[in-house]
Amino acid sequence: MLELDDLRIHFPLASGEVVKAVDGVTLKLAAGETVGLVGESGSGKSTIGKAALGLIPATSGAIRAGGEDVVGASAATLRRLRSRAQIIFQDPHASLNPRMTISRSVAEGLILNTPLRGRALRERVAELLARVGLPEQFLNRFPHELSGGQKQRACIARALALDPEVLVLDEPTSALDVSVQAQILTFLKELQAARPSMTSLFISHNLAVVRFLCQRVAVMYLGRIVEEGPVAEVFENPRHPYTRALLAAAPAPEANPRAKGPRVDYVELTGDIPSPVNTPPGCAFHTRCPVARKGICDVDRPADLDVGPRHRAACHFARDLEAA
Amino acid sequence: MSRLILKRLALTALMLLGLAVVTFTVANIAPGDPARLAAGPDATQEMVERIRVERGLDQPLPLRFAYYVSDLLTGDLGTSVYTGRPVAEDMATFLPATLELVLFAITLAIVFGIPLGVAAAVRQNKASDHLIRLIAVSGVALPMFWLGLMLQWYLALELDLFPLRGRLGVFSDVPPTITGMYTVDALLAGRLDTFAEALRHMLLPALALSLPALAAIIRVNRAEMLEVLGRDYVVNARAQGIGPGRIIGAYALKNAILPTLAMIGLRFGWMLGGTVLVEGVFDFPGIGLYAAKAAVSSDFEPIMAVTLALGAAFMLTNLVIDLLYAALDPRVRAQI
Amino acid sequence: VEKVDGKFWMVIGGRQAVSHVDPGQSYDYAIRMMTQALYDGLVKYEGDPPQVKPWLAESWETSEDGLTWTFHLAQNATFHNGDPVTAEAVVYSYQRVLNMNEGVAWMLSDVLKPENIKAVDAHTVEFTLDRPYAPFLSFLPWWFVVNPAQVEANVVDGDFGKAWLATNEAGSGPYTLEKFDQGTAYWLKRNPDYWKGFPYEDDAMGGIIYRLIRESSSQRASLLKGEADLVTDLTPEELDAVGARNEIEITSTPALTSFGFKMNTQGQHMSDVNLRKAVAYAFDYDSLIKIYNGQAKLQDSPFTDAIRGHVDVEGIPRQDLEKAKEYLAKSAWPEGGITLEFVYVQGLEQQRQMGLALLDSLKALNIELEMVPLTWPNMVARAADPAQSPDLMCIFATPVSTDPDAVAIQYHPSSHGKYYGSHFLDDAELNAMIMEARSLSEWSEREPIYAQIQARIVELQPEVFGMMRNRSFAHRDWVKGYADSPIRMTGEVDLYPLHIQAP
Amino acid sequence: MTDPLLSIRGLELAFDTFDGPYHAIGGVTLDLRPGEALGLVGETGCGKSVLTRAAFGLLPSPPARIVAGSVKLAGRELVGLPERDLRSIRGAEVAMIFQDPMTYLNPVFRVGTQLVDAIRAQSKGRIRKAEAKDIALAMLEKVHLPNPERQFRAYPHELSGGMRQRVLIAMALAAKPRLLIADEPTTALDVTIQAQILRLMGELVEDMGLTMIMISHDLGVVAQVCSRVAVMYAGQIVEDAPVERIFDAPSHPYTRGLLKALPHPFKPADSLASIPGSLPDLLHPPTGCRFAPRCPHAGPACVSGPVPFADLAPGHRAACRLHLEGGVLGGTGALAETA
Amino acid sequence: MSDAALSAAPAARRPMRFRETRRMAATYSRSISAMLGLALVVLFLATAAFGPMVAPFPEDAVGAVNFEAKLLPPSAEHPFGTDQVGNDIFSRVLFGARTTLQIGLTVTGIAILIGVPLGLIAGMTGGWVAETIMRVTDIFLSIPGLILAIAIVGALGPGILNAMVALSLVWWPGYVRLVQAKTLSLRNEVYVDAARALGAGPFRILFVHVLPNCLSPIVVKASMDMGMAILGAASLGFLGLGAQPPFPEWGAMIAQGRSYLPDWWWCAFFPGLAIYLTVLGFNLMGDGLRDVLDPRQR
Ligand SMILES: Nc1ncnc2c1ncn2[C@@H]1O[C@H](COP(=O)(O)OP(=O)(O)OP(=O)(O)O)[C@@H](O)[C@H]1O
Ligand SMILES: Nc1ncnc2c1ncn2[C@@H]1O[C@H](COP(=O)(O)OP(=O)(O)OP(=O)(O)O)[C@@H](O)[C@H]1O
Ligand SMILES: [Mg+2]
Ligand SMILES: [Mg+2]
Ligand code: NI
Repeated sequence: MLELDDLRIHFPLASGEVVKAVDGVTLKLAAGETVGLVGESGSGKSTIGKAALGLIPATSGAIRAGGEDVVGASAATLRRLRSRAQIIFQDPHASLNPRMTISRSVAEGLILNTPLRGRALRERVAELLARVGLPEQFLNRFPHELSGGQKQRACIARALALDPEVLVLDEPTSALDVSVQAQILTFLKELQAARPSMTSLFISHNLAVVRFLCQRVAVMYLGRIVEEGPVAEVFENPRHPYTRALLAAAPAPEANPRAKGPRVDYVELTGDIPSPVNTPPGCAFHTRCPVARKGICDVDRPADLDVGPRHRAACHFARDLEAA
Repeated sequence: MSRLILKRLALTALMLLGLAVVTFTVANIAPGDPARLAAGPDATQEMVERIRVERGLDQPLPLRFAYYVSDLLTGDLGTSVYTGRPVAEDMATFLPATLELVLFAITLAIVFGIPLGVAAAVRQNKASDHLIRLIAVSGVALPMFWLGLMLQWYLALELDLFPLRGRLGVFSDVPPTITGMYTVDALLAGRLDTFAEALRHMLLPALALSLPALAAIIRVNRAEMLEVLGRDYVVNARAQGIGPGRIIGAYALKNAILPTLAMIGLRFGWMLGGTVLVEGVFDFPGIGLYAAKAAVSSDFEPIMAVTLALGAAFMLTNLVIDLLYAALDPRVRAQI
Repeated sequence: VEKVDGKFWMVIGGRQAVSHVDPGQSYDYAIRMMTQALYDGLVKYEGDPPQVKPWLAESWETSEDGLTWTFHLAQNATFHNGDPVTAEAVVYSYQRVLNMNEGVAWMLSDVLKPENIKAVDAHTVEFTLDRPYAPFLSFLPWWFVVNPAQVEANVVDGDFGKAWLATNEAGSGPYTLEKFDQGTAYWLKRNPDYWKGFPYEDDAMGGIIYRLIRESSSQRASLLKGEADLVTDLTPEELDAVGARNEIEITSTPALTSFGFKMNTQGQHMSDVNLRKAVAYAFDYDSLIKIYNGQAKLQDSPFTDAIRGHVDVEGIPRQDLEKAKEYLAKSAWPEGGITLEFVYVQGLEQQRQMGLALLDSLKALNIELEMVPLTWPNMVARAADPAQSPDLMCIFATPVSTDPDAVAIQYHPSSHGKYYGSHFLDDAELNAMIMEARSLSEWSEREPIYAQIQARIVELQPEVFGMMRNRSFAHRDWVKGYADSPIRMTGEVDLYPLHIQAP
Repeated sequence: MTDPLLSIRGLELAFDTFDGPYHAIGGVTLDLRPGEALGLVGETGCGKSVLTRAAFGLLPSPPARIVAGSVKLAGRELVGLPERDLRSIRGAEVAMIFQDPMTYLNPVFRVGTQLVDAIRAQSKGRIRKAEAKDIALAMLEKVHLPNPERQFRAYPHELSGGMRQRVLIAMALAAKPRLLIADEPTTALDVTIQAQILRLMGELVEDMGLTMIMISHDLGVVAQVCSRVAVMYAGQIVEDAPVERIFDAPSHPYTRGLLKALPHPFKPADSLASIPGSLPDLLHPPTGCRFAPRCPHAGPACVSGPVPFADLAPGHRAACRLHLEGGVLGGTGALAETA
Repeated sequence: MSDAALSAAPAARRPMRFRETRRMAATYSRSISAMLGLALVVLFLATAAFGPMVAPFPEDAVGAVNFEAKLLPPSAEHPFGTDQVGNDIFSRVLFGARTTLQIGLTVTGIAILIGVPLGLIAGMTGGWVAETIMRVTDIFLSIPGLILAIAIVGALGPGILNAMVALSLVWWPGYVRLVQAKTLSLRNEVYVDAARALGAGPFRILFVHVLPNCLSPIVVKASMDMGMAILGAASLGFLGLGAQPPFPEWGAMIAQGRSYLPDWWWCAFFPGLAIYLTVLGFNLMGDGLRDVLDPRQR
């Protein structure tokens, strides 16, 4: 349903340098699947999400969403795409026009893409909002009169208005409190059940949330996917040192943090993420990697290695790490 | 760094060319006949025609613009009908006076504006804050020519505290011209009395001229200080136990001064424009008075020259401001 | 006033900058005031009524046919650098101006060829005119003699020494140029060795500073504070106010200047003589006097009082609404209902007030007035073309000589295109009379013709004849020797006799 | 038992707003003994930051106003203390580090300058510049900042987020304060960096014997560093217990709800329980238990008046009527049924 | 769907929108200076509207002369005294309000009409069009406005119409800057991305999402600019380049009254006071509006 093929997205800067936000990403989402995309800040997750909807032009590669070719698409194709693929952003407050009522914002997509008007439109909007748990009384409120969770529900209603086949969720809960996050996550889970054919790309840096919601997960580092596979597989048996470090760092609500996961002995990382302007040569992770070897990792860009059923990792030593 | 300055200078030159287009267009929409104007009231028709040909006024407009620009580059700014002298000479006489006045005025505005702004911010909503803000709003709203007149008549004539007009007393010797700025020249010549006198002459016009800038500086500085004082790094500094003197005087001020600096640059330009009003009131022989007189005499070459000169001065000021910005703010410096 | 090295320096506060001090280039009152002090002419105007007095020339005679004029120069006259003033210098100076064809050249250029000026001997100059020209002598006071040696030494690229003479002098006059501080002050040092001496005994007079004070209120303040000793161009109210003070004297003498609202006799409205008359009878003339607080006198002829041959013309219009309406009824707009354009000099407060007075008066005729202030150069430009010249135009006109021809010629087509010719009057009868009168040299023959001319002009009503404004100056009481002459330009003062008596 | 280092008693604080007083803190009582690391958790806006700032006079007043209560640091009353005295306490005795390391360093001053300034201020000027620099460098070393000499001369924007947080920690600890308040020190950081910082803090607590309050809304973060956890809700502390008991025997319905709402990275669950409803309007705070409107067990008694704490175990107390009225719910009771 | 409890919203505060307006009004009215500004502006508008009706000597404002009554000091009959042609200054000041209002409205109006569309275009399009607009704007902004205005009036000839044209010509670049900057930042707002994802075209984004959110700063700037334009027009009038007689314009009245200082101080004093109070009013009001509409800005 959503396919990225060797996607590259580069942003030229005023100084003449180039930010390689996405640098050769291949990812295929089957219909009905929810795939998590995790990685540190700046690794290019949002850029992929926006590019999938044609909101950012791709530098090279291909994107197919809902059966449409997004890269280099005509205006008409893009318009068709709008009703097939939708996106929900991280900050619900910023993604609603402060001067529009909630119902007006939710109606936007319907006005633009359907002939619904007047009473019918109003009823449809009310129905949509009711479905995400916002009763009548919120219809004519302005965004700042709603709580964060309520706003995010409105955003979800807006995205669902057009019955999209593909839904990109860009950290939909990271601006929310845990209790509100739980509400939204629950709702999304129910949505999965209610609409089994909908494909979702779930962007997050919260591993726990990904584990809860996704069937598959892809781990990004500096514009590249370093590991990808079924959620349980990747969490229980990670094959890339970066994934391991990420899992080791994930705080778990446990009294004894040492007892949190099956694999506690992963090395924690030192140092900072390199700038995406001058990505290190070879494996982008080698500057922080505990197992990196000179002459290999800083020279050769690792290829994807299959390490299990539908499980791949881009590390020269992915197969060796299995034992660990 | 120097590459940046060069780039900016090139941009400034380009902007000046654009400005020349604007002024040239403005001057040539004038309904009058420039040859006729230049010839003077008693001139015969032949004299007018001769001047027309001499000045190339019979040529098509684009060609004339080309001539105008090439003349500009050789420093020939034309001749003023009103003073009968080459504009370049007039400018050389009047520009230093104006620069001196405006520099003095902006100094006044800065020296008083920043502390007042800080004081108002620190004492937010206290009586002194209200008083300072009243000064600030009035400064913007008072017509400076009117204020100048009132100051002149009250302080200079009624109370006889200041000289009425001009740059120096009648019998004071003009200091030997080096920069053309009397105060500077007087200091260079070691003549303190002349220096003091020149300063006294500038005080009232500078006061009238600086009030709007003072007001603007107070407002911006106050707002910035208020904002900065609420910033996290100030909270952190306080949490570290650093005293209010250092927090206000260094930690907050250095951050707040940056937007104020931009405002100062803007105001410097406006002040240059304001001299048109204030120099007339105080009969201060500068470029503003020159422009005002030229304007009421439809004397275009001086106006064009003044516009270009002020534009150039303004752009250079902004360049300096940007460099100051870089000097004060390491983030900006990093981008250079 | 200030004592510098034991001598008094007098400060004159004037409004007009001195753009240069070259007697050959353009002139205005400030330039003339300076050149008059730095240079000598063959003759000089003095007194009231103004008379042409011998100066460098001690005597002169005219040939029978009125074509040749011979001048005998004073023997003792010297330039400031010590060179004697010779006939050669006079020839050089006149030829320079005629060849440059700038400034005062227009006064003589159509009757005098440069090659017809000859030095007969060291102290005799001879001018041969192309045709008899009675007013010839009356123009000579504005022609000054420069030192050829100094000028020639400073000629650059055949510029007649213009650049150098702009800020330097090469004269023989009572003052030398001490300092030329453009836009601020101009210092004239008294030349104690002036060949003609001074009309006062006192040797304490050091010099005169002409200080630029651009606003009348500042001028007045400077006078009150003693920063200036003599000021020009005060408003009538200011004159009254300062005159009330003991330490200040004001002088107010009639000027040669005439004033009128020139009407465009070739324009859409004003070509109708009845409308012109209607406007002339509707105007409230007394307001002119009131505007000047009494320091003015109504004109009773197109010629002002100081012009030779002036007569009071009977029937010159005064306000009479009955008559105004009668004339209006005869015009093309018997009901009024038109708007006339009234152009005046921007910033001249009195002209603005006159405009308001006219506007008020014309309401009685149901005529509206659109007041348009223009800069002087723009006004001059509009006055050059009958199609553009406005219905009414405020014009002060100061003739450069007291000869009646200087005024009469303003109503002749040869003046069309000049600001004072903005009425575009073209009357065959009048034209003939003007041409005849200027070619005669006997005053007794000319006089009756000029009386007729004045009457004819009034009849044609090319303008609303206004008033003669007094020339008014205010000075501190220690300023002595002030002598006015109506011939001088608006703010011009004869510096020669001025001196200071120790306060 | 040792005397508490910090003792807060019945602290009430309100912000005067346009709509009336906003009761951000409603009667907080809390003791902190030397050497303890207390985690303060709760949802956004529950008053964690306000509580800690109010205690040391760091809130702008107006609008903030302490309505009642006392704050004692080592026996010394802080409420009502003039700003001068508070200043001498801040930095020297109580140090703070904050959430967003990006904004808590002054962008136009060098890191070193700010460190030296802080160290000298903390010593009340007794330390000379050169000495302060030595201390600063030593501290930077201690927080494992690579290449301290160079970073000392750097401007904040030249440092990464993690490095900046290390600088801030160094700044806070330079004067060896008795109490460190860390207000969400890792929220703005990436997980891998967060892990580094948390480890550093755990290390410092152990090595230096620090007493610390760490604010977070992430129970997982608190679990890694703290020995004791206080849960806040709507301006009040609802439960206060050793860290193991919070996870093993959560007693307040709110704490339980919070734990049920958290997904776990290694223990996949099919569903999460969320707490219905939303925060009470603190302009008009409910009388009695502030959680009552959202509580599945609330009865009429809950809203009738203030709820006192019930001691459930040594060092474990919760403010809920369920535990007062005979411990009906005891262990996991009613909430489990609804889950 | 899951929990009905989700819908338990915070106790609905009733008419939400109205409450917001009330809050703004209350915030505004709590500021003494903002209220003073409002009062001055209302007074000024009332003067412009009704001044001519209450003026004791209405004919004096349209060019009557009365030399008998010239330069009389303030009295009961002439509260502000009379001028050099015997006109009642009070009446002229009252009439002047209308001239002034006309100038302020025209200049600000034209500037907005030119500046806002250009700013929107520059902000929305990018590329050489935007570059050209911004460079031209920069050129205009690089000269002190008054000087350029003087040059333009000098060229066109003095007069109130030309003065308004000149001021409008130098005023618009400020709006281009403001709107362009605002548009650029709004264009990158997440909600604009959301609208694009829903298929909104550039025009819809412009008119539905960008323009309405630009309005507050425009309103604030316009209210400040009313004052500034009035000041600019008065300056031109003072230089003799603005309104011409018998039009009563405050700046020109000061210029004429200037020669009569200090003995006849009232000629220059009262028109100046009128300018001051009017401009002060608009500035204070603008400040107040900014605090209400645009609290984050200065
Ligand atoms: N319009 C742009 N111009 C230049 N650089 C950009 C632009 N948009 C994104 N980037 C850069 O691309 C990189 C990837 O950004 P992106 O927003 O995709 O990261 P992310 O993984 O979503 O991070 P986060 O977790 O913080 O949301 C970053 O370094 C960012 O600075
Ligand atoms: N200056 C202030 N004026 C009015 N209300 C304030 C002010 N500062 C904070 N508040 C309010 O006090 C309450 C508590 O805020 P506080 O910052 O302590 O929350 P927090 O628990 O630290 O939340 P977070 O996890 O988001 O940091 C909030 O509802 C906030 O809106
Ligand atoms: Mg992102
Ligand atoms: Mg907080
Ligand atoms: Ni909001």
